[in-house]
Amino acid sequence: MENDIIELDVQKELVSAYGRMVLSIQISISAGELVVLFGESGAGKTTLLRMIAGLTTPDNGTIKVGDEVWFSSARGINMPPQKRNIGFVFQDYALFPNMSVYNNVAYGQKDRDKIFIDELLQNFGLTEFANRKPEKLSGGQKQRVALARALARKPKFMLLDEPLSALDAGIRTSLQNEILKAHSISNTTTLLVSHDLAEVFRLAQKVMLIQDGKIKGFGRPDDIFINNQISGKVQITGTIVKIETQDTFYLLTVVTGMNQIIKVTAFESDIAELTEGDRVMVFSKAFNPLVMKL
Amino acid sequence: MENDIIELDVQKELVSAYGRMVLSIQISISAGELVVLFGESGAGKTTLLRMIAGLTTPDNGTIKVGDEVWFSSARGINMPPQKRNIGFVFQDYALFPNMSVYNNVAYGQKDRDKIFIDELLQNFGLTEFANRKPEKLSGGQKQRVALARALARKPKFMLLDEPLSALDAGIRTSLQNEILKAHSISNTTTLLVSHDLAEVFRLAQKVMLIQDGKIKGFGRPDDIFINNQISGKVQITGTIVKIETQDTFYLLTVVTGMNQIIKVTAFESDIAELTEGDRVMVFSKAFNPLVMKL
Amino acid sequence: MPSPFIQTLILTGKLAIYTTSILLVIGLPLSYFMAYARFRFKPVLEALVSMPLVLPPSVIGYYILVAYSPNFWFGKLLSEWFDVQLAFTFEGILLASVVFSIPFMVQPLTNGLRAVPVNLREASYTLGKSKTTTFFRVLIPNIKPSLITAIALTFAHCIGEFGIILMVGGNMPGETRVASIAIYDEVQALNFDAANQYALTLFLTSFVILTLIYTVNRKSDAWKMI
Amino acid sequence: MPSPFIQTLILTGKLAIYTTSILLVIGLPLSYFMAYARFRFKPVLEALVSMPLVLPPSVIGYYILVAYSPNFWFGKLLSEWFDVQLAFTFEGILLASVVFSIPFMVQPLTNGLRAVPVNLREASYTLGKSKTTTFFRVLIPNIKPSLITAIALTFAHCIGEFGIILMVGGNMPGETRVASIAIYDEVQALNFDAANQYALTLFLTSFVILTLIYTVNRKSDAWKMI
Amino acid sequence: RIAAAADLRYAMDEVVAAYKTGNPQAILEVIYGSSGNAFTQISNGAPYDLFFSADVIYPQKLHEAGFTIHEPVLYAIGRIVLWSASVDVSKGISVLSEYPKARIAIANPSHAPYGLRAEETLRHYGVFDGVKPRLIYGENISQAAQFCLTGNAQFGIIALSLALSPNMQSKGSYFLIDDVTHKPLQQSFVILNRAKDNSLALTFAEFVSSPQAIKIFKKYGFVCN
Ligand SMILES: Nc1ncnc2c1ncn2[C@@H]1O[C@H](COP(=O)(O)OP(=O)(O)OP(=O)(O)O)[C@@H](O)[C@H]1O
Ligand SMILES: Nc1ncnc2c1ncn2[C@@H]1O[C@H](COP(=O)(O)OP(=O)(O)OP(=O)(O)O)[C@@H](O)[C@H]1O
Ligand SMILES: [Mg+2]
Ligand SMILES: [Mg+2]
Repeated sequence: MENDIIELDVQKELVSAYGRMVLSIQISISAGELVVLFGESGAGKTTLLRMIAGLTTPDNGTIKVGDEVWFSSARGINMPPQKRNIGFVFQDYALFPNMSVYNNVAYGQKDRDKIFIDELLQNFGLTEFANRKPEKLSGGQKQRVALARALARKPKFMLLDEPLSALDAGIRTSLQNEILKAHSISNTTTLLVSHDLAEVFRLAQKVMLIQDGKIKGFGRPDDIFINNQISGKVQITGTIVKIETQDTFYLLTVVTGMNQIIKVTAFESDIAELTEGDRVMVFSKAFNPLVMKL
Repeated sequence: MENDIIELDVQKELVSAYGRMVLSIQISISAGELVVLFGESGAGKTTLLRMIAGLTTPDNGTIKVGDEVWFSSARGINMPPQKRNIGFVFQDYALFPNMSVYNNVAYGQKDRDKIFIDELLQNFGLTEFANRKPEKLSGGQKQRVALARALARKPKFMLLDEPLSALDAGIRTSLQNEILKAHSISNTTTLLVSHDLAEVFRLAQKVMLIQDGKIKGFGRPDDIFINNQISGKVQITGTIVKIETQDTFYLLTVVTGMNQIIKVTAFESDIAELTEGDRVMVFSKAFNPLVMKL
Repeated sequence: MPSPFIQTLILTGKLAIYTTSILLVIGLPLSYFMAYARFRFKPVLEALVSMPLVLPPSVIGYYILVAYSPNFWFGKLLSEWFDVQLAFTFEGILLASVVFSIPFMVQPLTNGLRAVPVNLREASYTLGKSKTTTFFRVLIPNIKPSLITAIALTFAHCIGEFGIILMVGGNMPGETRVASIAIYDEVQALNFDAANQYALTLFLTSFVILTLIYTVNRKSDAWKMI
Repeated sequence: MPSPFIQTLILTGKLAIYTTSILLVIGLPLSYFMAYARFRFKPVLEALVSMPLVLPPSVIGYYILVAYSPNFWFGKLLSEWFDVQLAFTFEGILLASVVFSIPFMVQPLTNGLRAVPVNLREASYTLGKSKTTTFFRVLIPNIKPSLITAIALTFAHCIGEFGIILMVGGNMPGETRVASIAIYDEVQALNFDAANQYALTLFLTSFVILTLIYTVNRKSDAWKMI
Repeated sequence: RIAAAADLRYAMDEVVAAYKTGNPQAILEVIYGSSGNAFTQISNGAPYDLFFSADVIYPQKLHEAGFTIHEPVLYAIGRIVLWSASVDVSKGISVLSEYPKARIAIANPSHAPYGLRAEETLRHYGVFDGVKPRLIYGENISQAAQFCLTGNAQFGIIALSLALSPNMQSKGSYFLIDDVTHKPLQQSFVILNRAKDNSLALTFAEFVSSPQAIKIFKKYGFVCN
């Protein structure tokens, strides 16, 4: 439903890298929102999704979706996962080994909609593999099947645990579009785990920053990241991959982020302490770049 | 041995997204080199590593390491994986469910070296989990155990299949350092699969570009990528995440790659066809950035 | 009327097929329960299910015989309420055979179900499928080797079952005289040729059936978790 | 000298323990072979291994008896070369019991091994471990439920084994008179009290042992593939 | 339907055949087994009309428990023999001591009448304690015969009726044991309650004591009077 606000208030004790850690989350998520969970390995992201899905039982707390109570330790309610109308992409895929790719994707549908499945397979670059068993797929192909399987059901609530981590930039972008499309068409409330900041900006309406089991920030991505990290100027971190000598100056090649390569000129004095492989910040006080649509 | 050149010449038939595909690789890798395999999902990266490890048998060809023949279809030689003195990190981890984290890591060592293992666990942020069964670890923690397990054995030849894909930027950088350290200390020949271009630049001495089962490029990362993509000027692709109006102009926030945020000023005319979420290229004809070592 | 030889073989096959079918229906839910339910006395239930193996068949047969007799409440109930007497009838040996082949069906199935990775079940639940659907569409297809072992063991055991049937069935031609009893009879009569003939037929038929079953099974050999 | 009752029970326990131990040693490599080897006639081997279930124990017993006899090459060989006669000795019933309990050990183990994800083996190989090390340190610990089922079934089946031992053993007190034979004896002699006493002791002891085994097993319930 | 002791197998088949020549439409089904088994089954309601036991005790017990319509009737007396496939036994029991390692198969004396008689004979000759460790017990007399036939036991003390059966006759030699050395093997039968109104069962019971039937029993080594 459009106004099914999701209210989470859950606690669970876990062990983190620094000893015991209590995962404790209180938050409301508006219906139809796309929230990206961002946080260190072991912060509790998967556990949070599993609690929402009903696969892990919180030590105590409540989970409410609109008027429905999915979980309440006080009232002894724990709705089983199959009733929760969710889609879940597992970090380790969990494909059914006995079914072909097609049947894996079709499995969750209530009314078989062949056209939609064919379209999904097409968009996911899986058409050729429709009749294969998952065993014979590459890592990235498995991940795509897992995502397609969750989308095929058109659930009201999507829980995606690093659904794109095994994919290269090209297919990743196109699947990000699929997620956005699915989200906007049916207004599915979506929680997605990602480690990739660009992905966060590309997908998230809201970001939930999780650290050591607690929410450290919740809001629009630029509020969460930009205001913290950037103060109006361009500041780019990267690695020097090449230092070339020109007539009177040096030309540095700096690689930043995923695919970004910047050439920077530098003078003898700047270069003194730099060698290839150094991590550097590239910044500019007077910078007037232009943008061009791709 | 220092001069164990690895000579690969293998063929294997597979099914790709576009129908039948022959994975066909001819290459020599010098001893002690760190080569990153880069290519689309389904290109054949995992299969290539598996063939080198002896887990998948090529249809035909030879694999020679120095004077040793590991595989030769002509001569009927196929050395079993346990003889090949390799380390392998599986894309899906393949941790032993019956052993604690400590025992998983220690399993491969011939002579138990407790100090080294403790050090590894420490550097990998796993000390707290030493006595846990892998079942109770988060995805990223499992991946770290898998990498630590392969390193613990100090093999002569490392095969790493996306060993860092499930990790956030912070721990990722520190594990990249661990891989580099392991590589430089014992001069291990290393083949690593990665989807992350920054990682490629950070780690690779050589890049092997694989596309549809064929090598499309092999060389230093800047030769492979930079010369193709950049022509001397700064060119950064990214996504507009925010458009703010200032007095007479607009301020665009563009996110690029992993962690890079750039503010760009633009005028009414520039902005006409741009909206938030658009992919853009940021470039500058006159750009004089400065670098600062981090 | 077919020859006694054929009649005996048909009876044997009928008993084995009926027992296996009935046990499949009972065994699947029971194994599911044993594999996944968590309660304190589960080891006790598991031990109970294995009990038919521990007691010698002739002894079990004796106790069943007593239970069937009209002097015992169970037999009395049956004969008074339903006018059924189980001893020395096909239904009687079928019931005995079902009860005492339980471990052969349930043990392999339970083990198979336990070995299915938890997250396959979880994935099915998150796709909105009930436990029943998950059972038939995800679990069963993924334990095919165990299922086939269970069927093969149960079937084979029924064919070989002897002590119980001898006691409860009493060697009635066409009714309870299955091949194992017939062979025993012939051996007792020192008719070794007839015994060999039965044994050989039994051996060959079972051998062929089992080989076929295992050939089908072959495709679902070792599997990777995805 | 202990009472015949105790003596019989000790003998029964000894037979069950010896058989189980021997079968463990034989069954582990055999199951490994059956689980992973790929050859054309594997279904035939699998069917062969199940054969002892198909033939009635009394029949098998009879054929073993023939095989043990000095008129047959096997018995002749043993008696001429080693001066050993197997019929009516503990060693004789032990051998028979080992041969005909094979399916109980091998079937669960084979299934268990098949269910272990391939990449665990592969991971162990890439860590430089031999097949043997991999078997004992990776495979066996990960099929603990199957291993325990195999041991429990074999053990229980030995305790209940009757037809073969009746045929081959000749009911010698202290040598081949195990509990199942003793019970049968007492029932035949119409000593129902003594029979009940044996049956009850057997039942309770086995029940306790199996419950213990399954309690230990409990911890290694369902597991996730990592 | 007739339940009959295992040692009667050949004799009874012939008696039934003889009866059928006089009464072609009669349907008689004989089921052989150990007397003990038959007893247990009849006590628990097995659908038999007549029970031919190898002794008198089981029929007597059935009678006492009210399963029969009359007292047990003696129909034959069994004889035992020393039998061997490999050794000449014409010297009688004394050969047992010539082969000090050879095993001797008898039926289980704890419940098989033939076993008990064999034990009595051995005691009579004073060799019982000496041969006791070499005794092999068959579940019934037929199994004891199997032990000898397969050669696993060199000697056996078995029923004469079995020694005369086509399967054993040609395979070894026997020595008839004097019937004063043991108590008589009184084989009795009873008509069970179920046969009360079954004229076929009653007439067959009469036929068993007819000269024609006695002749057959005698042919198989039973003593009848
Ligand atoms: N066992 C198999 N049998 C046949 N084809 C296979 C098998 N495993 C993988 N393939 C196919 O071979 C191709 C290459 O697979 P591979 O796993 O090597 O890809 P990859 O480059 O590692 O991809 P990814 O980045 O997605 O992991 C894929 O199209 C895949 O479907
Ligand atoms: N079954 C479990 N029992 C107890 N602790 C667990 C269990 N599963 C995970 N944990 C611990 O809880 C913490 C959070 O795990 P979780 O899987 O939620 O992390 P995550 O944020 O998803 O990390 P990653 O990015 O590495 O996948 C980790 O420290 C982990 O070791
Ligand atoms: Mg996680
Ligand atoms: Mg791969």
